[in-house]
Amino acid sequence: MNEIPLTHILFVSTALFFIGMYGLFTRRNIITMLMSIELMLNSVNINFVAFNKYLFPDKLDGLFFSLFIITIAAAEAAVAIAIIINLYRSHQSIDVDDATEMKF
Amino acid sequence: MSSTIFILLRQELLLSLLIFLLLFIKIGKERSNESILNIINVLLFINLAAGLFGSSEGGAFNGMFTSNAFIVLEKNILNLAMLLISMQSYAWLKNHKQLAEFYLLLFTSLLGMFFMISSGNLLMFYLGLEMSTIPLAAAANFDLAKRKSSEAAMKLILSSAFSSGILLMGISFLYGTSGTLSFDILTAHISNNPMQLFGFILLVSGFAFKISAVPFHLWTADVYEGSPVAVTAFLSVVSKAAVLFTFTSILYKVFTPIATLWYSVLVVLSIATILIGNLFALRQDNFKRFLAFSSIAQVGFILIGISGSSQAGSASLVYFVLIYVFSNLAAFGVVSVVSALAGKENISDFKGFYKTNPFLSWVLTIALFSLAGVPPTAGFFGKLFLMMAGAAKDNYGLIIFASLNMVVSFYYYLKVVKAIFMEENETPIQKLSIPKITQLAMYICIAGIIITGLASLVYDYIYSLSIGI
Amino acid sequence: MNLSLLILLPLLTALLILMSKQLAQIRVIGLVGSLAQLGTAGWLLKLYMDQRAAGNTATHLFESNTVWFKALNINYHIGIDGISLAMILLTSLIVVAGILVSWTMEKLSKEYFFLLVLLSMGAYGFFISLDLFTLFFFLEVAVIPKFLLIGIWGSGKKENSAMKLALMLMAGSALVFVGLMGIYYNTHTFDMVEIGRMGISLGVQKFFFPFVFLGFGIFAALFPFHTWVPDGHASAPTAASMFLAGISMKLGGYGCLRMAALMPDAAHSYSWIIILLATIAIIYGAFATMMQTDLKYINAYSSISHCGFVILGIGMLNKTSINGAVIQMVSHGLMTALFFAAIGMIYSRTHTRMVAQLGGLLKAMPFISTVFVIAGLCSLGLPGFSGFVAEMTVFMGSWQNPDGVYRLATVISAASIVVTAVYILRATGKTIMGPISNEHALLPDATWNEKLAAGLLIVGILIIGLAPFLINQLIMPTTDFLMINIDKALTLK
Amino acid sequence: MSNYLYILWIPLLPLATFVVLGLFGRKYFAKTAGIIGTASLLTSTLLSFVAAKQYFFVDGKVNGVYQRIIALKYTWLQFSPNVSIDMGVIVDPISVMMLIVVTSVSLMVHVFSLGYMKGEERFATYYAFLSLFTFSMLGLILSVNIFQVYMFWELVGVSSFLLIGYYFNKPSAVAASKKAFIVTRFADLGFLIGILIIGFYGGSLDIGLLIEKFTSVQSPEFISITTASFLGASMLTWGLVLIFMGGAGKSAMFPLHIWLPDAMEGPTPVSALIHAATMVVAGVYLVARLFPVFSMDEAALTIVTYVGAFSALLAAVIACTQTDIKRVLAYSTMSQIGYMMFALGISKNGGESGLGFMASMFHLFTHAFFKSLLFLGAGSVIHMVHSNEMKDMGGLRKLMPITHAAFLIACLAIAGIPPFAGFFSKEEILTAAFHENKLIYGVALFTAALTSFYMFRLYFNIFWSKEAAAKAHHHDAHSQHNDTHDHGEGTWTMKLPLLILAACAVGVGFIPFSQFITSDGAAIETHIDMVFSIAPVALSIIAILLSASFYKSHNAKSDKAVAFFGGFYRAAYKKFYVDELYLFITKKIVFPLIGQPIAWADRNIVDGFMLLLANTTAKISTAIKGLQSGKVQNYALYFFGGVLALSVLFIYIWK
Repeated sequence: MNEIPLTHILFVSTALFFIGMYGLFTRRNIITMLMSIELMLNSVNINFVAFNKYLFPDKLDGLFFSLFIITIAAAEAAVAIAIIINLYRSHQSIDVDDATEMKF
Repeated sequence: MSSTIFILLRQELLLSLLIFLLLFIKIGKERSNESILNIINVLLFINLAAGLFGSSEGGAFNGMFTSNAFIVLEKNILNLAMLLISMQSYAWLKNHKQLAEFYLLLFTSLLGMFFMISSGNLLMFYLGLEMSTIPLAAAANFDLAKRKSSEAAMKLILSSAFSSGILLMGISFLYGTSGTLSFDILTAHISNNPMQLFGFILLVSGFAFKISAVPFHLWTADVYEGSPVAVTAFLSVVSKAAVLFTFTSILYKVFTPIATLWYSVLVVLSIATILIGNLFALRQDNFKRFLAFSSIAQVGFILIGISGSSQAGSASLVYFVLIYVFSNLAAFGVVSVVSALAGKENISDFKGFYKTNPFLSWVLTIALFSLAGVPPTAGFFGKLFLMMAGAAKDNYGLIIFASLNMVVSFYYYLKVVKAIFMEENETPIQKLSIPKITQLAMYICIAGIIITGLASLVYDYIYSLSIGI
Repeated sequence: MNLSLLILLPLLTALLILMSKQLAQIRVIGLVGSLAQLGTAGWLLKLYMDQRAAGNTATHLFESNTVWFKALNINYHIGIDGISLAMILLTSLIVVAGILVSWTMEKLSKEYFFLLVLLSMGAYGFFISLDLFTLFFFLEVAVIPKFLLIGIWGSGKKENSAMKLALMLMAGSALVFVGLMGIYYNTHTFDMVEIGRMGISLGVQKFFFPFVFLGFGIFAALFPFHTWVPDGHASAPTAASMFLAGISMKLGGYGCLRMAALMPDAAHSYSWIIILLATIAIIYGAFATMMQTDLKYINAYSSISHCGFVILGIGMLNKTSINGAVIQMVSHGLMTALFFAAIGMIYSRTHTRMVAQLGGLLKAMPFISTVFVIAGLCSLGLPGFSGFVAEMTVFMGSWQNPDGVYRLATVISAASIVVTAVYILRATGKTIMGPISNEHALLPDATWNEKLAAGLLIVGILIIGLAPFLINQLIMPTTDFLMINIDKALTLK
Repeated sequence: MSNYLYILWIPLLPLATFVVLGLFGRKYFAKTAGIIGTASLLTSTLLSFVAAKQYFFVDGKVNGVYQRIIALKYTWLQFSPNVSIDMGVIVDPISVMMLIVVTSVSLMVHVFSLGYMKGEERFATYYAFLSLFTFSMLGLILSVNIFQVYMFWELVGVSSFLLIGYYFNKPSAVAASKKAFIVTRFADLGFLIGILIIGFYGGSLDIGLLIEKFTSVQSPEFISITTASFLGASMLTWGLVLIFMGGAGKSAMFPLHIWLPDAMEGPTPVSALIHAATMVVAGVYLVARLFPVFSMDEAALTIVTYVGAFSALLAAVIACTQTDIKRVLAYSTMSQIGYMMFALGISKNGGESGLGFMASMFHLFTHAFFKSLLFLGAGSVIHMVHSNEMKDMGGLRKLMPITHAAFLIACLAIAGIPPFAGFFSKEEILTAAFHENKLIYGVALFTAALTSFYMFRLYFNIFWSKEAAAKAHHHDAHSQHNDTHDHGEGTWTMKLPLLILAACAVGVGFIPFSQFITSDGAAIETHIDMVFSIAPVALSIIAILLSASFYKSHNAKSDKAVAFFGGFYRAAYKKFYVDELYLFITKKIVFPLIGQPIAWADRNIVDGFMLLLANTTAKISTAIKGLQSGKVQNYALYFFGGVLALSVLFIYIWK
C-alpha cells in the first residue's frame, strides 16, 4: 500500500484548524465553541504526529508533545465546563451573546 | 542526581510545598481566616526570602529547565508581587470562605509561570504557560455569585484556549521545520523559511495575547473588570510580567537570527498598543477597566524597550516591571481596599476622596504619578530607560510618537488625581479603616516607588545580570 | 561648598512641613527654610565672587560629578556659573516672598507649603545641574506641584487651567526628551560640559535643536505655545502665580539659552525663526494685554510679552543680547512676582480682579497701590528699575546685528514699550487712581508679611535697576565664555 | 582744571529729599515737608550759583573759549567693551545755565507751593514728587552720556506723570497724566531708536566722543553713518530726526503737542515748573546738547526749523481763542519753545553764524523766568477765584495789586517790549532769522504780534473788563469766607516768588549773554540794532492796543472779530482737531482693529487649536469604542485579524 504524502495530512490538519476556528467564530453556544477549540488543538496534534512520523522519526518529541496537548486540553475543558456551568447559574443561558455585559 | 537540582529548583519546590501545605490546611481542622492569612503571608515572605539567597546557574532535565541569576531575579520579583497582592487582599479575604482555594489557584499559576520562565524547551514552555493560565481562569470566576465574574472567566478561558491553539500551531510549525523543541538547538535552525516564519508569527501572536498587546488585547479589559480585584492585580502584574520575561528571553535567545524581522513586529505592536490603550483609557470610569487599558499602554512602552534588543533593553524591561509591580500594586491595593470596604470601583466615586482618606489618596496619587512617569517617582526612570533602550535603534519617529503619547497618558492619570483632590462629591467614600498588613504593603510599595528610581544601584544590579542579544 | 545643599534644604523643609501639625508651625518652618535658602544663595554668591576675584576662570564653580546610573552614563553632575547663580538668587528671593504672601493660607496649608517648597527644589536642581538627564529630571519635578497648586487652591475654572498647564508643559518636556535622546545617542553622554567640549555634528543639531528649543520654549511661553500662561496664572493662587511666572517660566528661558549654547550652529541657522516668534510674542502679547480686563490676565499676557524679550535676546546670539536675556529673566521674575503679589493683596481684600470694579485704591491702601505702581513702572521699563536695564541691554544687543530683518524685529519689539505704557497706565489709572467706590473705601492696607514680601522683591528690582554693573559683573564672564564657544562654532563654518 | 565734583550735590540733595519724604513723609513730615524740600533746594540753588560763578568767571574759560569739562564719569552699565551707559556730570555753558534756571525756578515754585498747597492731604507726597522732578531734570542737564539723557528723560516724564495726576481721584487729571506720559513715551520710542542708530555707528554713547567723531568729516564713523542710508535719507539724518522726535515730544512740538494743554490739570505751581520753565525746554536742550552733530546734517536742522516755526505759529493762533487761562499760557509756552527750536534750526555751528544758537539759549533763559512768573501769577489768581475760566474773572487788579503788577511785567516781557527780558532774546532770534531765512523771519514776526495780542487779551480779561468784577468780588468774598488766614492774594510765600521773578523778568535781559553761551564757547559780539527792532516792537504795541480795545472793557468788538474769522476761529478754538485725530486713531483704529482682533485670536484660534487637539482625541476615542464589543467571538476574530496583519507585515518586509 502506498505512502500518503505529508502534505495531504498537513492539508487535513489545516482544514481542521480552520474549521475549528470557523466554529469558534460562528457558533453561539459556548459548549460548541469549546468543541471547536478542541478541533483546533487536535489539528495541532495531527501536525505534531505527522511531522514526527514523516520528518523526524528517530525522536519522539512530537508524539510526546501531542500527548501533553491532549492532557492539557482535558484540563482546560474541565475548567471551562465548570465556568460555563457557573455562567449558566448566573445568566440562565450558555449563549455567548447573553454574556456581553462588559464592553467598550 | 546530585543535590544541586534542589538548589536549582528551590523556588519551585518551595512553592509546591506551599501548595501542599495549603491542601493540608484545607482538609485540616477549621481555622479562622485571619490566622490562615497570617500564616500564608509569613510563608510567602519566607518564599520570597529563600529566593534571594544562593544564586544558581545551570540546567536540569537535560536542558528542559534552565536557571541563572537573572531568571532567579525575575522569579523573585514575581514572588514579591505575590506577597504584596496577598497582603493587600487581606480585607477582601478576611471573611471569604474559600480563601485556601484562592491561594491554591494563584500559587499553581505562579508555579506554572516559574516553569515557563526557566523553560529551555518549547514543551516545557507550553506546559508552564497553560499551568499559569488555566488556574487563573478559575480564579477569575472566584466571586461565584457575581455575573460579571463568570462572564470574565468565560471570556478568559475561551480566548486563552483559542490563543493557545494558535500558539500550538506555531510551535508545531517550528517543530516541523526544525525537528527540535529545545531552544538551544532551535536557534541553529532559525532561517527565513516561510513556514517557520509563519510559525513564529503564530507564536508571537500567542505571546501578544498574553501580554495583551493590540490587537490581541480585547479580553483584557473585560476580564480585569469582571474578576475580583486581587485576581485583576495578579493578572495585570504577575502573569503579564512572567510572559514578558519569557517573551524577551525567547526573542533574545532563540530568534536572534531574525532579529530585524521581529524588531519591526515589535515596533508595529508597540505603536498600536500605546495608541489604542491610551485612546481607550481616556474614556473609562470603572477603575479596574481604566487600569486595564492604562496597563495595555504600559505594555506598549515595554515593547519599545524590548525592541532595543540590547542588554539595556532586557535590563530596562525587568527594571520597569519591578517598578510596575510597586506602582500598579499600590494602585490596585487602594482599589481593592476601597472595593472591599466601600464596595465602590468607579473613578467618579473617588471624587473628594482626599477629604476622607488622605493616606489612601496619597498612595494612589503617587502610584498614578509613577505609572504616568513623573519624577521623582520610579516610573519616570522606568519609562525613560525603556525609551532610551528603544532609541538606541535610531528610530526617532517611534520615540516622538511614544513621548507624545506619554502626554495623553498624563491626561487620564491626572484626571484621577483631579477627581481625588479637586472635585466635590456629595456622597464621598467614608473614612476607611485599613488592615495593618495592607497598610504595610502600601508603605512597601511607596518605598519601592521612591527608592527603586532614585537609588541607581537597583538598576545597576539588574543591568549587571541582564543579557542582550 | 556643596551645591547639593540647595536641593537638600528644600527637601528637609518639605519633610519637616509634612511632620508638623498646625498652620503656625508649618508656615514658620516654611519661612525659616526659605530664609535658609536665601541665606545659602547669598553665601554662594559671596563664595562665587571671591573665587572669581581670586582668578578662578573655570566655567563652572563648585562642580561635583558623581556617577548616578553607571550603565547609561548618567551622572549627577552639578556646578554653577554666573547665569545659573543669578537664577538661583532669583528663585530663593521669590520663594521667601511667596511663603510670606501665603502666610494666611488656611485651606490644606500643609500640602500647600509642601508643594511650594517642592517646586522650589525642582527649580534649584534644574539650575545647578550640568547633566542633561538631571536637568530634565528636575524640569519635570517642577511641573506636577504646579498642577496641584493651581487645581486645588486656584480660583475660577481652575481644573481646566491646571490640566492645560500640566499637559502643555508635559508636551514641552516630551519634546525636550526627544531632543535629549538625539543628543545622547550621538554623543553617548548627557554631560553638557563634555558635549560642549566635543560639539555635536551639524546634521544632528539641525534635526534635534527644534525639539529641545520648542520644548523649553513652551515653558518660556514661546508664541504659539503660550496659551497655558494666561489661564494658568489667572487661576493660580497668589504664591503659585508668583512661582509660575517668577521661577518656572525661567526654567524655559534658561533651558533655551543652554540649548542654544549647546547647539550654536543650529541656533544660528534657525535664529530668524526664533526671532520671528519672539517678536510676534512681544508685540502680540502687548496688544493682547491691552484688551484684558482682569488684573491677573493683564499681568499674564504682559509676561508673554516680556518673556519674548528673553527669547529675542537668545535668538540674536550675541554677547550683549544674551546678557540682556539673562537680566531680563531675573528682572521679569522679580517684577512679575511683585505684580502678582500686589494683585493678590488687592484681590484678597476687594475679592475682585476686574479692572472695571476697582478704582482709587490709592486712597484706601496706599502701600499696596504704591507696590502696584512700582511693579507697573518697572514693567514699562522705567529707568531705576530692573526692567529698563534688561530691555535696553536686549535692544542694544539685538541692534548689533546689521541685518535689516533683525533691525526691523528690534524696532518692533522696541515699539512694544509704548503699548506697555498704554496698558500699564490704563490698569493703574483705573484701579489705583480715579474715584474709589464706597465698599472699598475702608479696606485695610498691607499686613507686615505682605509688606516684607513686597519690600524684598522691590529691593531686588532696585538693586538691578540702580546698580546694574553688579549683576553684569556676575553674568558677563559667563556670557563671554558662552560666546567664545558660539563664535568658535560659527566661525568654523 | 579745578574740581567741580561738588556739582554732584545739586541733583543729589533733591534726590535725598525725595527718598526721605517718599518713605516717611506721610507719617513724620506731614506738615514740615515743604520746609525740608525748600531748604534742601535752596542749598542746591546756592551751589549752582557758586558753580556758575566759578565756571563763567573763574576757570571755565581757557584762552577765550569755554571748555566742556567732564567733572565725573562712572561706567554704569557696560554693553560691550566700548559701548556703555556712563553716569556723569558735564560742565559747560549750557549745562551751567540750565542749572541756574532749573534750581532757581524750582526754588520759586517750592516757596510758592508752601502757600498754594497748604492743607493738602498729600502735602508731603507733593514735595517728594517735586524733589524727584527736580532731581531728574538736573540729572538730565548734567548728562555726559546720551543714554544717561534718555534715562533722566524718562524719569522726568514719570515725575511729570505723577504730578499731573496728583489729584488722582479726579478722572480728568488721571486722563491728562496718562495722555502726557503715553504721548511723550511714543516720542521717546523715536529717541531710543535714534540713540540705537547713533550709538551703533558712533561706536559709543558718550556725547563728547560722539560729537568728536561726527564733527570730523574724515572720521570712519562719520563716513559710515553718512554713506549708510535708508529710504533715501542718510542714517545720520534718521538718527538725528528720531532723537529730535523725542525732543519734540517733551517740548510739545507739533504734532506731539497735544498733551501739554491737558497737562494743566496738575497743580498750577507744577505747571509753572514743569510745563513752562524746565521740562518742556528739555527738547531744546537736547538739540542744543547735540548741536554740533545736528549742524553737520542740513536736513535734520531744516526739519527742526520748520517744525519749530510751525508750532510757534499754530500755538499762537490757538492761544488767541482759548478761554482757560492756563491753557492759553500752555499754548504760549508751546509757541515760545517753537521760537527756540527754529532759532536752533537756522543756526550754524560756531562763530557769528552761531547767533541762532545763542539766541535760542538766551530766549530759553529769559522765557523760563517770565513764563514761570505768568504761571505763578495765574496760580494765585486761580487760588483766589477757584476757577480757570476767563469769564469768572475780571477787574482783579485792585484786589491783588502785586499779582497784577507782576503779571503785567511778565506780559510785557513776553510781548517783547523793551526793556523787559523778552525783548532782548526775541530780538536776537529775529535777527538770526532775518539773516538766515526770510520766511521764518516773517512767521516769527507775525507770531510775535499774535503773542502780545493774546497775552494782553489774557491780561485784560483777568484784571480789567469791569463787568465780571462783581462776580469776582463774590468769589473773593467766598474765598475770604472759607480761608480766613490770608486775604485774596495769599500768603507772603506766594507773593515773594512773584516779586523775585518779576525782578528777573525785568533784569535778566541785560545779561551780556553772548559773552557766555555760544555754540562753540567762544564769545561773540551782539548789538541791539534800533532800526531793526522798530518793526517787531511796533507790531507788538499795535497788537497790545488792539487787544486793549477788544478786552479792556467788555464790548462787542471781540465778538465781531470772532464772527469775522468764523470757521477759522472755531477750528482754532477746537485746536484744529488734532486731539480728535489722535482719539480717532487710538479709539477707532488701534483698539478695535489691532487690540481686539489679537485678543480674540488668542482665545479662539491659538488656544482654540490646542483645544481642538484635545477634543479630536476624545472624539476618536469615542469613535473607536465599538472595537471593544464585549462579544468574545469578535475578540477572537480581531485576534485572527492581528495574526493576518502580522503575516502581511512579514511578507512585506521578508526578502
